[in-house]
Amino acid sequence: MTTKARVELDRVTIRFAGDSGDGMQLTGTQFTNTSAVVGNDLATFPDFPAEIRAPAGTIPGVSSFQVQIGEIDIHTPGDEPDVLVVMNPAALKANLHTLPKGGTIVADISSFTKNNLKKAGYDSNPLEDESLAGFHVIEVDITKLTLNALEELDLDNKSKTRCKNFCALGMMYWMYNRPVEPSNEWIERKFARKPILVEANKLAMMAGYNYANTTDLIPRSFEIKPAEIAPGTYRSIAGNQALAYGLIAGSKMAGLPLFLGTYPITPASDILHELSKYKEFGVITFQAEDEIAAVCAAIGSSYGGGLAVTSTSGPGMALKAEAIGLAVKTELPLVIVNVQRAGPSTGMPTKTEQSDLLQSMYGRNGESPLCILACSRPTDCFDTAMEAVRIALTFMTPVILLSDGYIANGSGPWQLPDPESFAPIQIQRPTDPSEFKPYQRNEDTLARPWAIPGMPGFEHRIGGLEGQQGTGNVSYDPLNHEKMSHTREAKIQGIANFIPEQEVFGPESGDVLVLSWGGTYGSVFSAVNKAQKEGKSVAHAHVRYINPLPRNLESILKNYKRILVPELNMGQLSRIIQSTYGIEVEPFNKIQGQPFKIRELTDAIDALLA
Amino acid sequence: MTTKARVELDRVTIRFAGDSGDGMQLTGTQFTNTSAVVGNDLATFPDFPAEIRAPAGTIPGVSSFQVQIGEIDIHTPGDEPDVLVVMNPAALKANLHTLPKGGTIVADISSFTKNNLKKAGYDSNPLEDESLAGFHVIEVDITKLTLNALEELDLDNKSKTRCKNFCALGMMYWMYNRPVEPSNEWIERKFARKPILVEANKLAMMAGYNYANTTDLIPRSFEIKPAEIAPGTYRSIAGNQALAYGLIAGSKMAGLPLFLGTYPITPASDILHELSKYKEFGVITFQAEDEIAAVCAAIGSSYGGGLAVTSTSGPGMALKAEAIGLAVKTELPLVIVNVQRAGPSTGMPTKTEQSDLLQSMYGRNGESPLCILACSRPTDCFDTAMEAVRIALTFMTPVILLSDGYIANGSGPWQLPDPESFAPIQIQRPTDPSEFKPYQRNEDTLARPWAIPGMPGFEHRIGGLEGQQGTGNVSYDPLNHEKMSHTREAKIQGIANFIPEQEVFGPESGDVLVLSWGGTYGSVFSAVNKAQKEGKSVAHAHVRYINPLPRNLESILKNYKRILVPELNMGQLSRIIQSTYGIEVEPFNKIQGQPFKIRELTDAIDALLA
Amino acid sequence: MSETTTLTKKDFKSDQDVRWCPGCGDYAILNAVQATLPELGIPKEKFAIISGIGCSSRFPYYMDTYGFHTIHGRAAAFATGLKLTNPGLSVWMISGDGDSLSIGGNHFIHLIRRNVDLNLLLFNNEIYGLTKGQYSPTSQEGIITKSTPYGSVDRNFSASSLAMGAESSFFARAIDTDPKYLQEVLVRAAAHKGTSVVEILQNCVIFNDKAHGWTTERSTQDDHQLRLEHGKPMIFGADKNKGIRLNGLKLEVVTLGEDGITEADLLVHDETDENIAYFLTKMQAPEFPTPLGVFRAVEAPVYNEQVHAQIEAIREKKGEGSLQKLLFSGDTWEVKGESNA
Amino acid sequence: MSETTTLTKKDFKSDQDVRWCPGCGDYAILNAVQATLPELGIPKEKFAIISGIGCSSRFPYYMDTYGFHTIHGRAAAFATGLKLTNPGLSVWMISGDGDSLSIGGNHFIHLIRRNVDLNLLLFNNEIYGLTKGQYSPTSQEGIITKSTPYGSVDRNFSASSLAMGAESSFFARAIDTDPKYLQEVLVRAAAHKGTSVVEILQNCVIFNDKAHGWTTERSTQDDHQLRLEHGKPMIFGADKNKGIRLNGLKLEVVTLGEDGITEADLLVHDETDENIAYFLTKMQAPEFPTPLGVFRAVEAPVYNEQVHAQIEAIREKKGEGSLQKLLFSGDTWEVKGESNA
Ligand SMILES: Cc1ncc(C[n+]2csc(CCOP(=O)(O)OP(=O)(O)O)c2C)c(N)n1
Ligand SMILES: Cc1ncc(C[n+]2csc(CCOP(=O)(O)OP(=O)(O)O)c2C)c(N)n1
Ligand code: SF4
Ligand code: SF4
Ligand SMILES: [Mg+2]
Ligand SMILES: [Mg+2]
Repeated sequence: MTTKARVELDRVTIRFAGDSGDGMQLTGTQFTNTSAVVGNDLATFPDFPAEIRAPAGTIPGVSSFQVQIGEIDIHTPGDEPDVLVVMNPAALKANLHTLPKGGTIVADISSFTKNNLKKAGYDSNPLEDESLAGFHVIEVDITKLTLNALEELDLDNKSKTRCKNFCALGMMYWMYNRPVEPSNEWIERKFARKPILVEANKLAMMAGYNYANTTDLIPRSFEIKPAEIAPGTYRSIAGNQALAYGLIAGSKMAGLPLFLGTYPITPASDILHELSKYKEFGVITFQAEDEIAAVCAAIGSSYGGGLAVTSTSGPGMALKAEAIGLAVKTELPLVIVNVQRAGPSTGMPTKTEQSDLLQSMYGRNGESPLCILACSRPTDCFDTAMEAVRIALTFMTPVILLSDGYIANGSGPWQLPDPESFAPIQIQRPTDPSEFKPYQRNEDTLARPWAIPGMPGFEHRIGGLEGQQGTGNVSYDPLNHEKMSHTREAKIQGIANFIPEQEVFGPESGDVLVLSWGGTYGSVFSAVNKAQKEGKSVAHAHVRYINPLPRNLESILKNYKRILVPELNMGQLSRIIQSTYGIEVEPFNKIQGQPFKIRELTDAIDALLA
Repeated sequence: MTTKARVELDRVTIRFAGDSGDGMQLTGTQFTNTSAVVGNDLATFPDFPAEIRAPAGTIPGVSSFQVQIGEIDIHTPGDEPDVLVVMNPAALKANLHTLPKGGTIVADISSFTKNNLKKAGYDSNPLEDESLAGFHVIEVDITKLTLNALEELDLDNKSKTRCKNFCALGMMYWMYNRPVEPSNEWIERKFARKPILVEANKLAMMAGYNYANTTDLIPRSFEIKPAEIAPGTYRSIAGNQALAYGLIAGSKMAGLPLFLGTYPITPASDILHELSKYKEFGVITFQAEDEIAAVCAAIGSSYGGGLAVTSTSGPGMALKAEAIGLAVKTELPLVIVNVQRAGPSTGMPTKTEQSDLLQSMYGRNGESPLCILACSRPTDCFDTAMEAVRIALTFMTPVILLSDGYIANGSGPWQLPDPESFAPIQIQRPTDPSEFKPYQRNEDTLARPWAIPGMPGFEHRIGGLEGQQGTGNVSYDPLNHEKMSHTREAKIQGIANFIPEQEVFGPESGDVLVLSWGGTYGSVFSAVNKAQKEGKSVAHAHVRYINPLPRNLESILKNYKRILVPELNMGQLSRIIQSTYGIEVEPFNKIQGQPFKIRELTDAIDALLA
Repeated sequence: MSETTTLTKKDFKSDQDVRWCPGCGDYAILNAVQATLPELGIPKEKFAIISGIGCSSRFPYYMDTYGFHTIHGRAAAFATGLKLTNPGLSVWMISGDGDSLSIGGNHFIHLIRRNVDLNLLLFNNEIYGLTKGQYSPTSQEGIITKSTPYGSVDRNFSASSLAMGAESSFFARAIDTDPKYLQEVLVRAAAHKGTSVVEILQNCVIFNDKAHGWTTERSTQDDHQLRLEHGKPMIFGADKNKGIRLNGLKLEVVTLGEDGITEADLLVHDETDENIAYFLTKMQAPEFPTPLGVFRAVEAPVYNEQVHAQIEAIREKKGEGSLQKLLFSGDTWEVKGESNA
Repeated sequence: MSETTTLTKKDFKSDQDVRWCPGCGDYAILNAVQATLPELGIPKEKFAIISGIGCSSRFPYYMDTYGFHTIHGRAAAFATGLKLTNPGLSVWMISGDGDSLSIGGNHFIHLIRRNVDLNLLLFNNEIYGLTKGQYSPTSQEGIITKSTPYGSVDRNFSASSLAMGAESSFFARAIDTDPKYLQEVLVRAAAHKGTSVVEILQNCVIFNDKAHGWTTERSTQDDHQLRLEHGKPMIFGADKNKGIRLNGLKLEVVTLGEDGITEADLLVHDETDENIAYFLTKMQAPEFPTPLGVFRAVEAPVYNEQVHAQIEAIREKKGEGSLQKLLFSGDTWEVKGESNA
């Protein structure tokens, strides 16, 4: 169809930026899904403004969506975009610094009005002055294009203008040689009830597509071949959604009804939104009056025999601390999801961080050990959530499942597992009332039996006061307290015997081991990968299990000259490693509410090697 | 007056034990105060049953009070009693294990009835079977003695019997050659309104005194000479009371009204009870609806210019975490008192522990640094509380002040300081509205200025969202967040430049340094003292400042072959030291809800030296 | 269920010795509950007793049923989660005035708002007992306690008024000194669908002795108590000659016989009239007798039933959820085997 | 205070640009407050605005006064501590229906119980705005929100009823669509000594648009709003011909003129009658119009005044506290200089 040159690329990063009202998240998602359908590997990074919708046209109102697609393995949304699509001056101002010189800017000139320039804080029009020198600027009157295309339609101008994001999408589809069909189908589903909008958005998209094809402003298009991806069925999924699915899968495998006790909070709320959709699974979502009621209701559910979960973010986590301590003492299964955000206090709710790790370890009164797991990627949220359920039920313990705003909102292609392949999760139900003691432990797991109200003959009492070994009766006996304290700790540390050994990507010994956890996986993996390709002696260990740590981790750490621990905090895993193994590590910390760039990590690795 | 032999001792430990209703705490306190008046050094350990008064005569109902008095320096209530006074069988059963063979038992035989023996779980009467072989048992019918002495009085038997604790006290007074006058005076003050009770209790006391003097059961009395104590005016004071006084002194020195926002909880409630007595100091005690409201009201008071304090114990501390994070972010002065008790969860509320240290360090979401101090002795609670106030106001920061149930309820002789000698505490008030910025920091302390509502021209807004350097305006700028995070940390660590260097008791270098903190001071000091007397190369460093640690601590630690860190937890300071300095230490942990015995520490030291 | 009909009081006594101060009102309440439960025809294993923290909250340890002694103030939330997950249970929540009206106030009003089907026994001794005697939100103003040596200046509020504010579907009041009457009230509470709040005026002999003395004092109790009976005029007094009359929007105490006042003039109690219940909450001693019995018992949607009804309705429509369907929903795409070189 | 009389609306605008969604009801409320404060004759530095978390709670940033944007649900506690320590301030608390009635419910009722002298502006949009649209305790049952895709089964309650349950001394209601009237109410709130609760029906255009449409819709508002006036009969309607009548213990809407009903038959509003306020809280659309204005304004002990009065009384008696006296109180003893060898 096109007569223009087509250039092959192995990867490209595009950032869509506009006003919160411009639908950039949607545009980015469409581009992402279509690219997935054509077989590219990819990763995305939606970047929201602060919660409240700021006045249109202002910097705080800018919302952006970055996606990297490739023929090669893609593990991050890309350090910096190759193409920046901006729907207004504020979007340009807020995002220009992310674009390297030589990068391409696609700008909707119709929005570069005096008024909008002023709102964005521009004294003069950057499209006219020299400030964009060194960039390749493609000026398009996207609004006009759209309005013209929709001229015939009997629709008010406002609604017409709203279609301009699809016009922009159409242009990108042509530039990167993507089919329009997937989006067409989506539009048809989405606006099934409003045929006029189906037509409008399709027309707008084609207008952009054709304009890109014909105009000289865009000299060539690009081709990104499908990536070498394991065959199978795929879908793209965001971290919070995957996490919710993992919990549902866990409840199915355990044969227990899922109970979510929660209170909305950014960036964890989507887990509530998602789970509230699946009542056919018997999922109960309890939106409590606050986080304390949320976790207490969950513990009540657990006491009653449910698969109990509570989800929150940092400040809510703080509020749950006392109740979590009760779950530790009463040894009830509970999954506590903390989708971390930038702190301290309210901090920057829409920005990502890894600074609740030590709170998870120590944020309770008394010696109060529990299990801690961390998700590494949007799709990994599914597996790790299921693992959290398994551990909670197998060991009768609360499990803190750490995610973060970056992977919670980010998404990636997910090779769908076969549910038949999931292992069932066993519950420890006591069988003989005459033998039953609430704290009589399983020798291997040290888990106590789980008798729930309604089981005849197993009536018993539990509570937050220290309890006697075996019976659990209230006891102030000094030696019993010491014994119980050590047993609680031993039970958690003993989990290490049941979890997989830590895997290392790269040489078994060498100059540098990069030790990471949580949402930084993609960037760290990519940086290490790059270093290895450059022949450097660098390995990568990414821990999913933080308490207990994998049983072989200590010996792994001893196989490298230096241990680099990159974290989006001020060195929390570093502290744990040092105090646990007495091994010195090199913390590499970033605390900006933003994920690591691969380059930042590459530099850190090189600095250590130097 | 007495014709019997008198033996000189340099120290003796007596434990009074009886039913909660028998007034053993009072008896012990009387013996303590009188011993103080005659110039002995001393230390006490009241040991309460669980909160609720258990049925009379049962083991859980037993309450005891141990006091060690001496001519020599006394730093602990003594590992084990020399004399055990028991008012009933349950008291004997509950305390016999604390008495070493050869020890003396004074028992009120009238209470050794079938019924009471059964309640205590004795099948046969220990006074009659062989079970007390190896002890020196003095059987006295204290009840009868008392009733006879009060025969004349027109008082019901129940009230008469209640005087038997003074009868027992009288016996001890004679045995240890103490004057009865101080208690007589106390009785007169106490019962001023009920002359009959004045007479009754005095008579009972004299009856015991004379009985001891005349009966052959007690062959000799003992003399403990006054200790070499610095001259001055003394009083005996419990930790919680001293802490309350320290806060009042701090408010006086700062010239700010004291505001306590709190919610009752064992063992911290006495701070509320104490402070609510001193309205003439303008102290406001706000008993809030819960711990969250308590700390928030305190922060509100601080925002309004008050000297704000909140007091609690472990579970309440957990509830305050979120709000404390706000105080960290808004950099408002606040003293948070945590009188630690045995955890996790509700744990053993009346028992002591040091297990909230890591919660204090890390128990908040995000990177949320603050200052942490710990009290070492009942009287030290006064000084450390004043120091907490000084730091909070000088550095505009929350300060966590750690105490524990052991020193909170324990008491010791306090050499009263001269209030004239207290240094005034300076407040940072901005003076020039045109120059004012809420986060414009003092170069030395990094503290922000403290402008309070009511000051014309300084109107400004603060909150929990990340704020811009200087202005404090809400900012999501990545680099600003990083800068502010580091500044908050730097401010706290910078306090190390303003606090005294760590002192060491003993050789400047050597085989073992015992590093301790908090309420274990007395036992650790005594154990180290003993080791030194035995010529062992052992030193003692007891830290009051835990965050930041003293600037010279690292170099001190490097001067010893081994570092022993004894704690009443599972190794929390040990973890901090290892993760901060990468220096390996030897944790020595006890988690029984009970203080260290000197012997336990001595053994631990010797084990390291071996 | 044959095994349940044979249950006796003894079956509900646990092996733990009861530990309250001698003379504490809690003993009588424990007895009343142990006497009531066997009468309900519910199998023993279906009872769950959930408490917070306080002297009263030690209650579950003394009952040989399933029991959970949780944390301070949060029992309502635990009980809600329990009932939602295990709806077949008969859930009894035990709490004190501090536990439910101070730290637990929020959960108290939201429990009542949602109308979760359980029974809340509120032991109101107008003091914090377990922590050895600080005033509570129900303590009389001016009260001298450990934390108010000069007298409290805190305005108090009442459980009944607060419960009505949260639109309680069942509220009743009883006293520890009349266990028989308490048992009757407990039976009513158990029968009600929704959150049944039973305020029990309980005496703390150690830290707030006789706080309810005006109401419970034997010699004057008939004149100081109004025993509510549905459909009956509000009459009280040793001589059954005093009554409550509505005068415009105000209640007043009148004497039958005096200036022609007859029973016909008296307010007739109607548990189903939410407004009458409101007025009962305003009756304060010494002007008015203390109302005892069921203030209000009205039908209202029951949260746990609604939750399960919604789930069932959706299961009806969609059938039991399938993981396969769930995972493979949304936009999926196939990646074929052969490489794309 | 001359400098204050010259204050204007502009003096209360901060330099931060206001960030709410275009069309949000919060703008009108901000305007009304900025227009009201200068009228109160209080120096600017004496205003302190304390908020929790929520869209509404961003309010302090836009006021050029002292302001504290605290944490979710706890503003009442911060404000209480502030007022106790700094009683000369005019404290305004800003909060949302989630902030004050969900997570902050306990502090809400205890603030009202204590009757701390401050003004609480409750922005009730019946939704969690800031977190992008989950239902709140005031949301209509059945509402479809992000967290209730199949409709909410949570019973809701009302701020007014809850406030009455906690024995509120001042409660008023206003709407964002009538700023003038809102200003009148704000002036009344400011004048009241004690906790003045002003519920403002506010529209969240994005997540719960027109939640109050029935009340605020221009074309029908006269028939759907009852503007309360102290001492005046309760009349409403476009033709001023509808009224509220008390029938036994029930309210009913009547039409003047019809079957001989005159103004004399109508209920006369009395702010000082706590019972009338109660009935107003029970008036639900569509049966009844929405009452607006001051429900209740009664005298009650003010906590912060009582606290300071007690302190002053004791200072009177004992004089200002002396450290010397304090430390040296109790049993002291002297240790003499010479050793005891
Ligand atoms: C989080 C927390 N805060 C405070 C306490 C201390 N505490 C235990 S019970 C109680 C109040 C008891 O009063 P109430 O609820 O009336 O029960 P009662 O003892 O009078 O039966 C308090 C303050 C606690 N255990 N946990
Ligand atoms: C401890 C805590 N929990 C949850 C949140 C998330 N959160 C912020 S505001 C809010 C509710 C907002 O609703 P509302 O109070 O009605 O205010 P509105 O935004 O509607 O004005 C929630 C759940 C938080 N910031 N902190
Ligand atoms: S303190 Fe009071 S409430 Fe508690 S057990 Fe004793 S008497 Fe009962
Ligand atoms: S979300 Fe709703 S309440 Fe919040 S600013 Fe937008 S319109 Fe206003
Ligand atoms: Mg109570
Ligand atoms: Mg709202």
